[in-house]
Amino acid sequence: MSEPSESSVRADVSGWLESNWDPDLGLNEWRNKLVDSGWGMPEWPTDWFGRDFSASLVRAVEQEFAKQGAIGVARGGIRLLAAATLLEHGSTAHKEQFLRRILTGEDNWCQLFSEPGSGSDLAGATTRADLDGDQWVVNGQKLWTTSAHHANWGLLLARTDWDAPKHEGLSYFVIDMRQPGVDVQPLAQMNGHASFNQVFFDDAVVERGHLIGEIGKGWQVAMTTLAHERRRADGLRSGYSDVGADIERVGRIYDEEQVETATVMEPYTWYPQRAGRVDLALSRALDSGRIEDPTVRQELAKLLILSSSAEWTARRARAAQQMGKPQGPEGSLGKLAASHVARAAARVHTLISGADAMLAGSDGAEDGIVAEILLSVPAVSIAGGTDEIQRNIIAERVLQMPKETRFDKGPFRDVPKNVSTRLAGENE
Amino acid sequence: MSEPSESSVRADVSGWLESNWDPDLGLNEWRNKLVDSGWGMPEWPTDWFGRDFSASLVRAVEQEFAKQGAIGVARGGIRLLAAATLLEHGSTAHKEQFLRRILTGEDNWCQLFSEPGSGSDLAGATTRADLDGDQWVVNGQKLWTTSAHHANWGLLLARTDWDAPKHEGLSYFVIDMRQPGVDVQPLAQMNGHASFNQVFFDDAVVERGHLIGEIGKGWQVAMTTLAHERRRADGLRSGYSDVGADIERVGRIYDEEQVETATVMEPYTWYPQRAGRVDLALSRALDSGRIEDPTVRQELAKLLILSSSAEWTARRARAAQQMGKPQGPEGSLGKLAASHVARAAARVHTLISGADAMLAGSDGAEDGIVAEILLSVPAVSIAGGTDEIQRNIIAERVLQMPKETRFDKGPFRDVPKNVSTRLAGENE
Amino acid sequence: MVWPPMVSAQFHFTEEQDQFRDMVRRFLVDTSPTTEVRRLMQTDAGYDAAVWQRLARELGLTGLTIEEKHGGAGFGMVDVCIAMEEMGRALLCAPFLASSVLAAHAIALVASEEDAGRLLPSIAAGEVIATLAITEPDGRPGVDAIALPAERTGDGFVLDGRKHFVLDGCSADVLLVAARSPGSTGSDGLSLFEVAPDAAGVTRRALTTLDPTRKQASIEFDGVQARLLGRVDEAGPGLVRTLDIAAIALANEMVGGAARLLEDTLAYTKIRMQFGRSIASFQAIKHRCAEMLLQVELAKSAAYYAAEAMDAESDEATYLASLAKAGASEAYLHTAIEAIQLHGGIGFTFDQDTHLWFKRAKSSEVMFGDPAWHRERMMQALIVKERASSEAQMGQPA
Amino acid sequence: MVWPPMVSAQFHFTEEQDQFRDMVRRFLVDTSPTTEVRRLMQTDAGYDAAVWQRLARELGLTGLTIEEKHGGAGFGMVDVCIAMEEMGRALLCAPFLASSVLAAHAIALVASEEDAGRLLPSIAAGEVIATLAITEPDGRPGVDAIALPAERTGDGFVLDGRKHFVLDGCSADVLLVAARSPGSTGSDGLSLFEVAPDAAGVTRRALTTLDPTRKQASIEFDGVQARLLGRVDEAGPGLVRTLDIAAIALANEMVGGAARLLEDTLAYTKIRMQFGRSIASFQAIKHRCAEMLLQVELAKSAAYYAAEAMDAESDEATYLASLAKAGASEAYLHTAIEAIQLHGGIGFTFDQDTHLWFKRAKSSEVMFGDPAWHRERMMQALIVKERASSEAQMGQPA
Repeated sequence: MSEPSESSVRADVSGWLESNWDPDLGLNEWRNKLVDSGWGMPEWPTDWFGRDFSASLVRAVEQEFAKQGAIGVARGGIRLLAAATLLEHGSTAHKEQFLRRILTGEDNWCQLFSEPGSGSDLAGATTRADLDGDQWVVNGQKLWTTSAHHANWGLLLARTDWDAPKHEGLSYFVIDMRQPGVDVQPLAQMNGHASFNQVFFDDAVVERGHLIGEIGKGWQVAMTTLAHERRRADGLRSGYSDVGADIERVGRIYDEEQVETATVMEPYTWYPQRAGRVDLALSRALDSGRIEDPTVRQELAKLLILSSSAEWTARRARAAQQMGKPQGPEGSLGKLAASHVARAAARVHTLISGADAMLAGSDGAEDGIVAEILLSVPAVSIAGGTDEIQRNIIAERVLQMPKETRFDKGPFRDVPKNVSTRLAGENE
Repeated sequence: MSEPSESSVRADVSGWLESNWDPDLGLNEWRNKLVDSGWGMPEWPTDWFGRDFSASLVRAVEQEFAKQGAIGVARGGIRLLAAATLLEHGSTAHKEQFLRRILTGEDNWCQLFSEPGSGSDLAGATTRADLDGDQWVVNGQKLWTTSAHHANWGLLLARTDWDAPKHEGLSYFVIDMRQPGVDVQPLAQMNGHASFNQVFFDDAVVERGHLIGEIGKGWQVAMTTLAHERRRADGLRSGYSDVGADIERVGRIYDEEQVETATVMEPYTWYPQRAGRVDLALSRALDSGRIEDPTVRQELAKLLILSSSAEWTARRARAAQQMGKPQGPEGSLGKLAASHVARAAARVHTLISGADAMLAGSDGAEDGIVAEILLSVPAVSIAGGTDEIQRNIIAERVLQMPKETRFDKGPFRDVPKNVSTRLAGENE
Repeated sequence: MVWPPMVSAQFHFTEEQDQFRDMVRRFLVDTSPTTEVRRLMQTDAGYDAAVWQRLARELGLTGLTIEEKHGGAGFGMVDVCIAMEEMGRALLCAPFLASSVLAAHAIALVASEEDAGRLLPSIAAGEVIATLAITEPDGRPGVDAIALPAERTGDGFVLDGRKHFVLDGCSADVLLVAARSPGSTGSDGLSLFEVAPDAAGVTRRALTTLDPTRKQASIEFDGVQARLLGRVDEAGPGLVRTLDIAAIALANEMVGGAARLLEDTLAYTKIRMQFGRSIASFQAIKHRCAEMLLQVELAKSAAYYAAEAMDAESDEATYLASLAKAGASEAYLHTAIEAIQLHGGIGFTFDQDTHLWFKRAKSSEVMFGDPAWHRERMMQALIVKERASSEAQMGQPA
Repeated sequence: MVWPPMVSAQFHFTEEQDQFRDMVRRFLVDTSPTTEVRRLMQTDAGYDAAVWQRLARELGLTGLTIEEKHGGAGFGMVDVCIAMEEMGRALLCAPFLASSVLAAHAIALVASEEDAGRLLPSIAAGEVIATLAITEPDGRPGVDAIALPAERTGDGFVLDGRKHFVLDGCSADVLLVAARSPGSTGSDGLSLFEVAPDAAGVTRRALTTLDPTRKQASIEFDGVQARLLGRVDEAGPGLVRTLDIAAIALANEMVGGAARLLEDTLAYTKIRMQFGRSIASFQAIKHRCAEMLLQVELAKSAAYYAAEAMDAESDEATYLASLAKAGASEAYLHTAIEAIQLHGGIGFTFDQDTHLWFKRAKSSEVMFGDPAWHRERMMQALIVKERASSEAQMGQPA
């Protein structure tokens, strides 16, 4: 069956919106309509709330939504990674249970992969799931779990076989986060924020049917989740960001959406600061008069060269992607470039600040934002894959240099691993 | 037998010098006297031209020589490494044949360890020595051989067993450099100098008796040579450098010594430039007026901080050594620090030069010395053990971090190795 | 100013441009292997006349940006930069930068239509090699540093003084000389003159260059009669633009050289065995190569972007020219240093090719202004712009 | 100047100094574990009075360099620096830098013998905590930046203005305030005053600091009656020397912190397993640790050397103070950044201790002048010296 034409799709969706879209609806009511209509997730299969559309048609649909200021399905957090994973590896029962409420925003999800003992080495997870009668009993600890305190469901990677090699002893589950055996604790960061949680499992249970994929094949399922995560990070959803910019966003549904967005975005409030705030560096140098110092000009110029070049490199990567050209090396470099930019920005902010760099809070420059920059910058080169991992990836995948020798091939039981760190909040 | 007192030694040696030292003697005649007297190499065993003196008595002897301006035994090149190796591993016949002419300066030596295919990995040598009747037949190629064109004897590390593990298949020989099968070719460097040679062996022969140590134990013998080389590099032979500075050095023997020194030092003429000439950076900035540029001042200051700190670190290491304190980490860092200094110096010289950095020879700044700095600096971080090897050594020996996994343990025949590079001058 | 400045850039090459690049690369692989580079760098002229003719006839490179009416191809800056990048990869020894970039643009931007019609066709055809003499013995970059006086004598001009660092100055057939009316400063009072190299009072001397693959000359003008090109005292803006174009072209040449060095170094580390394994398998080497790639790709992005900005006649062209030049200088030198280092001792020998690019990198680093000068220049451009924009905002009704 | 400047330095510590270091280290291991650091950094005073008393009585640290006649130990700068290095390792929260270094030296170098006899014994005994207020809200380092006016009124002086960045300014019992006679500039016209914190017109406010382990205050002086210490207008040289001493002391504190961070990071990389091996076995990590060691040891050498130069009353002390401070700042920050990085995500948590040193490193980097300022200052000292020496040479008969 050939795809419909873009113009017919545009006509269909705008017609449907004209009949159905109403800013005074409740968010949940509207989204249920949307899910039923297939316009909310047109790239999804027709069996599951979608229309099996190609990317270009999806863009057309999104543009029509934007033109009318219509709100789409819920997208915040990791819900769409969960959905993509369930679509690929879940049973019909899983899809029936979870997909709709993912799109309506009624359910919130979190991703339970990372552990204190396995940072860069996700497959080294030691949280265990043991089958006991009709349920899996989970014990262990996860870390770096964004929004775990808002989630009612978690995507859990846990070890079910200790005698298999590392990657073959893991299984993948959906776990109910609102049960006594699950304890979510915020994790304070050195910059004073707490964007992540620790999650402790103490005889927590997963019902037998909530295994996703096969026992021992959890790593493959997790790879699906991670691939979608990477795609999201690389992807460019703009290109029509100015469409519908003149729509006045008034109505009950916008207010409800704003609350939802605020909750989802709360862990990320300090992210502009961790990126180094290059924008502020220039204006601070000008406003403070520090621009008169030739050393400040030299260092600022270095920063601007670096950050502009990084931005243009990202644009080159996107342009190539949009033209369907093969991915050049420029695509893999963004994360590493961001670390360099952030560190250089911190240096320049310090140089501009002088003694003021010793101050924070309301005493600090720019009402404490500069202090937050200085204390947040170290996160860029760690979070989401350390610089070391990025360099490995670039060397091995882009430059085709030899892979590191593996030291973790035998039964996982025998692989050297970290003694689990037991922090406050856990009862053994 | 207890050692004589320092004062009696001083009296003895100064008395002997008063009777024997004469600047109008020929260099060779004087050195033969010196060798027979035991005053030329007092740290050597009494059986072999020495007096078995401790380091402090040796220093006293040297000071008395310096006071009278008396010339010592030949020390240039690698002759003393050869002698130390022969003293430890050579037979009586070897010592009789070689030691005297080492000290008189009549024989010149070179060290044939490095190869094109085994740079940082000396034990990976593939030059072969095969026993054929009463002689060893040598084929292969050595590289980075200083003064090979002046040498009549060479210390040769060659492979005699290809089925043994890498370090166990090597043997150590003394080879006659003046034979048809040995071809010495100067090796041009990117800076225009030629401090080293390539040496090609094409059915060159070593007489059977010139094996040093046992067959297959060549690596252990080479370690002796290398240990003495390192000691010489670390050692501080000054502390009395001002003694005898006012002696007028006039006489036939001084002229002969000057010729000897010039020959030995010839490969090293560009070494001050490869070190970066920090001294010149400061004076050039002042003389050219570039010091008025705040950026030049900043960069120059960074260079001075680095180079002074490196110098003081070296002094700390020497002070600890002289006090008999355990070696601190500062001792291992000199080579690595020198690379940083040299690179920073090249940057500063470029900054001071501006467009003049494009010129060389008589058109170049400081009559071409600056161009020589810019083109010689890359040598510092490579020669005598690359920065990478230094960092490995510091990490593993000083910081006690785990050693690299070995990939070259089996029979050498099976170890992946470089195809020998065949350059001009070799006939297969 | 929007940050970072965004001209209407493509951020990619067109299919035609990709084909053009392929063509140039194939040609240079054939005609400029390092054996040829080594041969030519020993010669006085420093280039192969036959290859130059082929560049002109087969590829049309010599007149790449010269207008079609003057016999050129009428291409843009992006195309010049593609050519320069490929020439940087191949380390081509040829007067392209001097004649087809510097001189051709100076004429197009400064000279009268009549003079352009007289001079450009033979440059485009590769029959005449021209060069531009700007920098003087003090080595200071930029047009402000031009001090050589042009004295008006009756109906003509007389030049007295010395130009230094003149690219291909000894082999050029036409010398374009930037000179100053006595008493003027800055970019005012500058004029461009044409001088025949065999004119009375001209003495040319080859400079000994650190990079033997690019020839430079010192030229003395001793009461030399010179022919004015364009209007007297009004060459300043055209010369500034010419130097911006040259800086962008050079930046692209540099990223080409850097990319080639990285490729060659990667290839070497993969085959070079130490301790029973390829040195490319050592993590420290891998991580440094990853950083080299990052430096090279960042510098490429800036060099490409600046070329697009120049084609778009962007206000930011000066800013971006300096940004691209400073970025490429640091990236190229870093890559060259690392390339030698990762080749080990072999990399320091004359026989191994890395030093050829190292010397080009070192020399290009300071040509047309060193990185610190370009950083200062980009900041001055930015400050002027920022102050103008904040004044404009204050002047506007809220 | 001989290059690098060489004072009559030992380049090693004496046996007594080694013992002194051991004693301080043992004491601080007991009294300043990070649990204590975390407890104290949450308090207003920022130090433990009982530990301070023990520092005074058991170790005699509070009066370490105060002359014996004033109740101190009469030790030299090298000993202060040993103590500071150990305090930096342990991240001791205490007013040692404020009271025993800044204030004690300012009094010794500026005040009259009588005032010194009155003030120093209680500082030496740890009974009184004094501090020195120099820097003002604009944050500019050095004595030239002192602007706060001291107006003579009859028989006394009145201060009006604000001091910022006053170390332990809220908990100090005695405030020493550097002020300027109206109309003076540079290091002329400076005087040192004693002010009681509860004097009329004094308002103290704790500043919110990036590094919570070191407290700072902003102090307003509103028509405050102040007691002159030493001669009016002549405090300049003593204050310069005090700041040099403080910079050297801080440099030594910094290298202590850096060395500790390196040790802790090494220990962590050795036990931390990833991919079935300790991360210390990854070559990229090994090489970075080797570079960290190099940075730390180089900075140590400069910090030690500057301390010896100060004890030797070397002419180069100012030059060396700035050199040591700039070097230590860069090394400490680099080490702290690398330490967090090599701890991975754990290193960014509040629970893990690395950030405590990171914040100290960041704050110390700019305290008493940032690295760029100190580099400029050392170059100015060097230029003055070089010019004097070349003039002296020219004046000499050949």
